[in-house]
Amino acid sequence: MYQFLFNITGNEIIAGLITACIPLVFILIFVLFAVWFERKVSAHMQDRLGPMRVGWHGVLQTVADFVKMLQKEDIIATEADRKLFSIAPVLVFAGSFAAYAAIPFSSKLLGSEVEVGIFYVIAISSLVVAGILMAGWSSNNKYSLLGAMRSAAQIVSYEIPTALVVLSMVMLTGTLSLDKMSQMQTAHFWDWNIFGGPTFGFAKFLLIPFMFVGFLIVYISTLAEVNRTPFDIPEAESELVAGYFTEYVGMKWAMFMLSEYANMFSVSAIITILFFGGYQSPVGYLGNTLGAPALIPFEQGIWFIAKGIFFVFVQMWLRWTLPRLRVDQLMTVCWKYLIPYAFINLIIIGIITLL
Amino acid sequence: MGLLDKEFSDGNIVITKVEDLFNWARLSSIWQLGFGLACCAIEMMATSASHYDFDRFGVIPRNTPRQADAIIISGTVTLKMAIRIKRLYEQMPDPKYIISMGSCSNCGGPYWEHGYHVLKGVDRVIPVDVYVPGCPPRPEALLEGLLKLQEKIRNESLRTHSV
Amino acid sequence: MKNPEEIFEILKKEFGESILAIDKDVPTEPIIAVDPMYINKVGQFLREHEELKFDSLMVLSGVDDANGTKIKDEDETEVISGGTLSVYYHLHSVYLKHKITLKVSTPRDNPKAESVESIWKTADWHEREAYDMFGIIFLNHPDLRRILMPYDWEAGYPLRKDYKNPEFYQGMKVPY
Amino acid sequence: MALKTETMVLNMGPQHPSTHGVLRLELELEGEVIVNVKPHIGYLHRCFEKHAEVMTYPQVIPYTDRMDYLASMSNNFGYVVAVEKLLGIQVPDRVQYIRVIMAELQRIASHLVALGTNGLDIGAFTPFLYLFRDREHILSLFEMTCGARLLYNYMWVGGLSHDIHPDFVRLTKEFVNYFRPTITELNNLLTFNKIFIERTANIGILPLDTAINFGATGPVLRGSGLAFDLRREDPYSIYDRFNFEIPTGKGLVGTIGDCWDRYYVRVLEMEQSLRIIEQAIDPIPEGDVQSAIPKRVKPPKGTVYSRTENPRGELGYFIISDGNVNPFRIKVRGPSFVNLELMGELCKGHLVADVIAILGSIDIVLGEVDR
Repeated sequence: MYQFLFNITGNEIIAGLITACIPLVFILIFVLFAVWFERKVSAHMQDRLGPMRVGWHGVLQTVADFVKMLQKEDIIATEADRKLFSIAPVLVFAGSFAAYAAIPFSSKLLGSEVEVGIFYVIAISSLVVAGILMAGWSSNNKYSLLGAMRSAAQIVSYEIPTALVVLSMVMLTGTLSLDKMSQMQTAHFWDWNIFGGPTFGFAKFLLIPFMFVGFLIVYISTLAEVNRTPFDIPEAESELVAGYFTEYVGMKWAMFMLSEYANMFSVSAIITILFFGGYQSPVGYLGNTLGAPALIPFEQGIWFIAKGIFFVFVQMWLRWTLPRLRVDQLMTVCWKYLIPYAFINLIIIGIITLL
Repeated sequence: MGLLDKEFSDGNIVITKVEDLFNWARLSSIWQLGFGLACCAIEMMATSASHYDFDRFGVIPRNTPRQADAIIISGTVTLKMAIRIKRLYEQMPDPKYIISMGSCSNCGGPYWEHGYHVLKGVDRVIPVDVYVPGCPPRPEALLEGLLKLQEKIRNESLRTHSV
Repeated sequence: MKNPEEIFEILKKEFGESILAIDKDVPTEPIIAVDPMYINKVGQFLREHEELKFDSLMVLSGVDDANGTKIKDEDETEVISGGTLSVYYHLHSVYLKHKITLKVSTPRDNPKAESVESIWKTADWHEREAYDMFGIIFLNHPDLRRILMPYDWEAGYPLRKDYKNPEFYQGMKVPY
Repeated sequence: MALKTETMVLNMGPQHPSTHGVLRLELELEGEVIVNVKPHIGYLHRCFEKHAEVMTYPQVIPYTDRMDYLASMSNNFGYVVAVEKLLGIQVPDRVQYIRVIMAELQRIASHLVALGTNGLDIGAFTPFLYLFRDREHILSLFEMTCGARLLYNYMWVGGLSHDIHPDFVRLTKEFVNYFRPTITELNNLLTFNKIFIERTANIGILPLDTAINFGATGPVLRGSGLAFDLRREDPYSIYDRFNFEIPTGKGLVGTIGDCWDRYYVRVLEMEQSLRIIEQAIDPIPEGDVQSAIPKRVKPPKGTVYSRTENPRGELGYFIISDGNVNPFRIKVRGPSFVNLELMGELCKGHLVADVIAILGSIDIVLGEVDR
């Protein structure tokens, strides 16, 4: 996309700006949809209706929330560390927004064809930890300090199983770039990595169980990275009131919510690329059958967003059924179970790819 | 709202449009501070449960006073608690509203005569927008109180704060 | 399983004069009156004795007997002086399934009684509540301070019969 | 030279999402581990005992409703049994049967809220709403008989305020058949949920002798293994005519007397209450419910201490009457007031998250703690 715009405008800054705006617009629209979607999903799961009065079935609910938050008075506590207090939400949002640079929405619409795509995404998404620590420390409130400590420990320790599973996938596919990874899993669902990858052969059937184990490990650890139940300890309402954003008001708090939902989608996007064939459609393209290849990038985009939203829905589904883990149980799950399994999985996949 | 106070010559089309939008946004997403005092809190929980569902009106409980727009004072306000409620009220960001639920917080309720430790009505400590009578008020009464509050917000104007 | 008379005999034999009397004529439960300074020894004995084994204190309630003389002080409110404040102990044995009620009367001007907190842990808050509501001081209680009323409430002890409401408390009008 | 560390005092203040109302817990923390818990109560002290001294006997009944506002029927029941013992009057059988049915329905409704908020504190939001949906059925039953959803003033001294609705019996039977499968649904969703067990097993273990020494009663005591239930120990009204078991903590998941046991005892108690209702509902004898209500309640001079089984434990009324129309002194032994003293004992050495789980398993109602 950047190259395409660069040829038109001839000026890198404008091209860069436009390509950066596309994911930003997508995130804003997605967050407006996702907040409403979560309230409706949780409502219908709990035998009630959810927002109904604000638009047709409460569709404008998040717009109303957003405009109301614009009008809120911006309170910064007197003893709070003023500068850090305002930088923290920006840093947290920057961390999760930057990850969208390398996510390929379709073969044409792609931030920047970065060779080291997956490596970049994992590195940049740990920027969020710095923002959270800043928020916790600067709001000068015991609850947010406790919340920030916990979430920093949680995100840092759950990066390791994610990295290990990503390593095993990179070993299998041989490339770091997300775009190539998606292309390799051609347009039929049995070629996806979850079913053992594109090359037909004995190794493909051997791989299937370990692919499922890898998928489960990476799904659990990305759940923890995004602070969703059963790992949402940093903002555990019942204990720490509201975790690290206890002191935040109006738009600053909206930035935290924006980055949480943006993170949710970017994490689901990574999982679809790694295991479920990125923007490839499971049943072949309408564009090919109708003989209009120009249609394919849009179809790919639609498939990609559909898969992403499905995984976001599963995250919401988990949130409203499972209780919450305690901090030390969360650490034992990561260090005693996820990381050893991820290592074993890595070794076995390595051996199989050598066959 | 200094910008909007300047009188446009041709008058109010611009202001009423923006006013309606702001009021509509404020009234359709009132976030209540999730805390209850006494028996009315159980009825408030029943109202936000599945049978009467507060969420239909966009009301979700928020735990910190910073992110709440309205407090529903549900239950008896004692002198020891009144100091805390005053501090909670002050911690909330500005466009904030108070629903006093139940006759205990309206005027002391059944404890008005001999309750040496009961504050006779929460409006002695914080300004109340809507009073919901009843002991405890039925969930429908609380919903009607919320609709009254929404009506009140709908008629607020940006130029002069109507309280 | 022992009825109150037998328990009274055992206590009389054990403690002699510090067990004052038992009155059975008043309906529904006989009450044994005990000297306020010996209540913790009596309690310890009741708990350790293998035939009695009163291991759980059901309730400890302070009562203002209001049997003093009523005198009108300057702004025509009546104040009771003299008379007694008493504390009732309802004991119960979980294993032997029998109950007993003890009563301790302390003078109204300086009401003092021994604390039984070391014997039954549940007495801790009950005694603090009796102190908060009546002003009965329990000797060597771990931290005897107000429990229900605000800690800085100086307008006396609310449940006494001659209690008067203060006008203001921290800027809030108390009476209606 | 050891690193000098000092404990951090964290205030779980009167406004906290999971302190079941207005309770302030002062936690002394060493990092995340708790050194000491000091509960501060009194934020809902509504001077019940002062009102009891100036009101007449029947006028006190609405105030007993508002003490434990989750189990108002049981509060009325306790007070009314005490006054009837003082007066020495005999109540017709129909009134006894209706009182037992109402008390057991109230026990189920109160346990539903207790289990729901216990799950809510540990993060499971949906079971809380399912239990509240079932509770609405019971509230509509109460509303049909005495017009109120939460605070009923239904049981008078010597009788009842209203007779039951003609199709009350049919609807109660329907409720019993509807409710039994939902208990198994609750068990699948929350009770045997791995994370819930992880969060509540072996947490806040209450040994039996400390429980007795602290005077704990009800599901808290039974969770520690002692089958002590006043409906069986010291039977009042007609509870001796029904057969039902007393569920106790058996340590299925962790050790005996931990949070999970107290939770599971409440689930089993709901089933026992259903059994009692079924036995009591069929032969409700005919008769007028207001025949034994005295014109003026003037008990003789004397004292009475009567205790009944409230969903939270032993609710005791100590009434001293000096012969005239209003009581001389009423002291209420609230089960939550006594059970709350265990907090300091149970929370030592646990984490902050466990304090919430333990508080949820003790199940306190602040109206009864502060009276």
